[in-house]
Amino acid sequence: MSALAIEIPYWGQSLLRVLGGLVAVLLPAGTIVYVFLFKMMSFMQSRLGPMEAGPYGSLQLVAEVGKWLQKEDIVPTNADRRIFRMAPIVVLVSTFLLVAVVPFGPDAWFTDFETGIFYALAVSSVSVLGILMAGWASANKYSLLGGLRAAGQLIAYELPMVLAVVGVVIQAGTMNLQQIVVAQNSGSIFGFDGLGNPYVLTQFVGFLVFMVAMQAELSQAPFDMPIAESELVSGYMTEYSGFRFLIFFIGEFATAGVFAMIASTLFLGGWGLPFAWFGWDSVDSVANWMNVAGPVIVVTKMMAVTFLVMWVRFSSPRLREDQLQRFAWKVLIPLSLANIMVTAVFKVVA
Amino acid sequence: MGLRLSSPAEPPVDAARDAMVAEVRAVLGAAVLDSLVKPGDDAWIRVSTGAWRQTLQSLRTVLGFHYFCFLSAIDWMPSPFGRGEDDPTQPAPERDATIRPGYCGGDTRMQVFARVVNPVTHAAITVKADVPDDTMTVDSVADVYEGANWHEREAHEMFGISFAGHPDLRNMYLPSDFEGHPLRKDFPLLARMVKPWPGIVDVEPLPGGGEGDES
Amino acid sequence: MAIVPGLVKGLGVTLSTLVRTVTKGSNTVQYPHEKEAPPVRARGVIALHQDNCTSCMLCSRSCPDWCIYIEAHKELAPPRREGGKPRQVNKLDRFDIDYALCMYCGICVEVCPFDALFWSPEYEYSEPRISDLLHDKTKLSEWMETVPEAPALEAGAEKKK
Amino acid sequence: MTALDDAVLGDRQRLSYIASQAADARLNVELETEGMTLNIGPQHPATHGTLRIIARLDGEQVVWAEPSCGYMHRGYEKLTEVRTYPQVTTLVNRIDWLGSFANEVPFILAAEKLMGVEAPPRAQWIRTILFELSRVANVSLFLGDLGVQLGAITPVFLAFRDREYVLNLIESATGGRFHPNFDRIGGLKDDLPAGWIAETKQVMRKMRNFCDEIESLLFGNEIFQSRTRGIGVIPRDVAMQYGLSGANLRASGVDWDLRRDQDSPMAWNKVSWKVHTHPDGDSFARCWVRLQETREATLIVDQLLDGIPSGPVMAKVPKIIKVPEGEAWVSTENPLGEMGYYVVSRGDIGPFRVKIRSASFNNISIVPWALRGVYVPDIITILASLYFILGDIDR
Repeated sequence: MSALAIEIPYWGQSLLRVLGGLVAVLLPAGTIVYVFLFKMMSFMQSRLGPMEAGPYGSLQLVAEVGKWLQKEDIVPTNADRRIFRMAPIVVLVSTFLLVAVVPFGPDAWFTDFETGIFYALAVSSVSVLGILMAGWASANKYSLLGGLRAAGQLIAYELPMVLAVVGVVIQAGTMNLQQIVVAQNSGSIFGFDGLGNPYVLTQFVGFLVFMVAMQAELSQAPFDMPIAESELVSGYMTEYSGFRFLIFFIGEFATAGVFAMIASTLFLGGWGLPFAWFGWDSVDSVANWMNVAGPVIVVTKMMAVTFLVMWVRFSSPRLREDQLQRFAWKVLIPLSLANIMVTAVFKVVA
Repeated sequence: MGLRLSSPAEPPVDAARDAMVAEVRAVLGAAVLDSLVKPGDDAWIRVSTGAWRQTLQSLRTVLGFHYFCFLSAIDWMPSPFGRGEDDPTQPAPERDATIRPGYCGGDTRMQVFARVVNPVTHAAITVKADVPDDTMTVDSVADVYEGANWHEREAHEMFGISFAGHPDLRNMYLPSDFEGHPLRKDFPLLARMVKPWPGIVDVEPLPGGGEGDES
Repeated sequence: MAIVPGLVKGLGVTLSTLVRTVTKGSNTVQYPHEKEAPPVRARGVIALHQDNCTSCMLCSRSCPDWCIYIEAHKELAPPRREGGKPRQVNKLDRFDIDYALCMYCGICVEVCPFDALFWSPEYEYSEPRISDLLHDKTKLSEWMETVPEAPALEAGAEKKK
Repeated sequence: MTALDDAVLGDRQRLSYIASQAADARLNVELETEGMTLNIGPQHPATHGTLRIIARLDGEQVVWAEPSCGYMHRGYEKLTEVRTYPQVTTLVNRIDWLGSFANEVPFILAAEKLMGVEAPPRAQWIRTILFELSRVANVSLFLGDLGVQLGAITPVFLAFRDREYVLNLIESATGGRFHPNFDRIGGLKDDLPAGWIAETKQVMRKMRNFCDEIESLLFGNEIFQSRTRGIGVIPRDVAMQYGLSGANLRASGVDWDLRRDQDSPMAWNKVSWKVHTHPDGDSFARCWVRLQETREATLIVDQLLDGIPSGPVMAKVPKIIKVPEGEAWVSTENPLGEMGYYVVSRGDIGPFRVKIRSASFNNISIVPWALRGVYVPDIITILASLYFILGDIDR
């Protein structure tokens, strides 16, 4: 316990945070691509997936990155060059901004925002901007349609997502993600504290709505209309090649990873284990080794959430844009509003 | 919806098709120039060029041939190129160039023909009409059977037949500036023209005539 | 309305396929490392038995794509029986098949009256350049080794004469 | 069309038709904005091949759309004129390349009809079995591809996985996976290899299992249903005017299957099976009919396998085939629909003229009609459900 209690100077902490941010974005992205996109999808389709690069194809992604980096960076003649080039970066930046509020341990956090979840939901829509920029600047009708669909869809799904989170915020009584984690792990369900109070149980409706909205936010099937390779030929990404496409690609899966982390923070108890197991009563009494174990726990929970996302993605066909909007406005939003009401009532009564 | 067993022996007369052709003749009157029924096989009629559209109209509305199967044309002139298997070193062989029409006769080089089906009785009939050699025009039936639209476009570009009253006779397959009509018999098939036939015997004889048994 | 939503059923299908692939192995074959044996009748490549060919040109003439090129010359061969005249035989100079044109229809193999052409299931003869797909008689003869026996026929089939 | 009068035809068909008419009217009345012309194809994932669709859009709604084909026109009708009868089968193999064997059959039947020969019974049965196998191979890929068109990636891999078994069967019997070229005038090239029947029965079980998987993965899926139900409704009379055939026609409520409704020297009428129709006429109906047909085809094959008569597979025909002068039309119920050949012979070794009536050409000619007023994603749904093979459109 004491061995891990090291004092790190401020510059060291900053450096660790920058490096940690890079790792927290890129490592999950790589893992998700390999484990889910390469292997799980292949296995679900009775094949093995990449097997040649590295043991069981584990270095396939490295090979792919190498391939993409070699490719020519093509900008279409009629494209708006500057915006076209900027767009993928904007998308990736939003992911980095997002990871900043995810807590990984009692002291392992990047920033300790009081309004963390509010900030997270706000910056997550920055990626829409990038997508819209890409779609518009490509000077391609497919890209344009894809970009507009993305904008419409992501905006429509911000609302149910926010409303789903409101239930959690009400129950936890805070917008700080660290506090939400603590509230879940130190809480109890009707006096039983063996599991803590993971909100996936008490906020199940909220969890469902959040997962659906997340699926849409990430443009994964059945909500992948902005990409829709059989209609729009990859939508806003149509004209991208080489490393700019790579950035979009990383961005897609890194965002999936970060959103899954936020989901596990909000609903699965984040980095924590139920405090009752160890007899901790607040965040200050949590043992230091949780700073190392925490990230592992978060990543494990993230993988579980991503598994759900990817499983649905590989099994379902695509909705139509108008059906998706109808679903968002007619089903998800009323559902999450009802959830908020019930939560509020319980909060007041309890 | 049971299964229908095929008749064991082929009947020498086909009462159903004969009756159908008689009915068609009764409706169309003098427009039918010729008809043919092959028992157990199929039925053909040939109508005059002017009655082409009226015929299909009546077949559809009066006689219940609602199902449009296909429309196409045929060039009855024998190909002046044969199969492209001539030896270029030898003089070109003589070829019969007389135009002989097929079933139900015909007076012109080109004919259009269409097949329509009665979906209730499953009776089908092939209708032919001559295409005048000078105008190369027949009436369009695209407003009778909407499906004929594409078939007429195809016949137009492949045979050079115009369909009067067709809404949009653009090329379907060929570029718009393509010259010639590929399915006409006098349009050479270049793939068979640019290369000599490898089947021409290329066995060098023995030097000095040689003797011995052919084996 | 179904009791189990279709979406969930669909998830079940993919999950059971995943489990089956993990436990029973995949349906695919890691090609250069393992190979599937093509069936005996597979039309992979045409092999030539040179000694049987009399350069009668039948294959070349029946080829729909004109992709068989034959040239030959006449030669005197020793007589079949003692004291006979020497025979005139056609000796192949060239027997090329252009596999870039070949449609693998098998008409040439069928029409050959002297059993000089055979199908082999061999399939690994791709070339980086299309012009290299024109194979000559030596190459075609090498494939003779890979020609399999014709398979036994299903019950009820009439024996070939 | 026997039992389905207008009352039974389903109000859904008519209501959806009215809805599409309303969409039409809305397009004309609502505020006129500057439209956008979207070129779908020739290189586009949804056109499996090189079909080009020019669509005039208002937002995401199609004002008018028109297919432009010919990117794959190979001129088969011209080529048949310089080929002999046995050589033509190698060409027609390549029209609908997913169900190649089924393409050979009507042409061979037409030539046989002109020559007055009939294949021996064993050949007829094996022909029918291979015909149905090619239907299974063809339509199973459609079922998988349907998923891809609608955004689900897994079905197509399942389809490729299980279609492989069927292709293996076709290959071990005929020697060709894709282009069997096994049919000869007067019979078949060869008899079946030993053990083939037992293997086929196993594979047919697998294919039925595949149909079940697709049904629960795709057809039962609510998203799939919401994407296909009521989309691209083709009423019965329109379908017949355009000459739609096969599952597209039966999905509009017309009970017409050439396998049952016409006499042909094949073995379909020797076994009992069912023709599936659907009253709705929408995309879902078309897909559903195809799914049922695949299942039915495996059952037909099973029944036929049990009763193959013994005997020769080749009738007596001259070595050099000259077909007597005449004209013949033969069509069969191919995987894609009615495939027919109008063969004109002049007593030569090759045909004088062959008109190839391919199913997809007629099936796709309805596209301008069917696409009015739909949304861009529905273009893909409708195209996918009409099911065309490019080689079958362009020939």
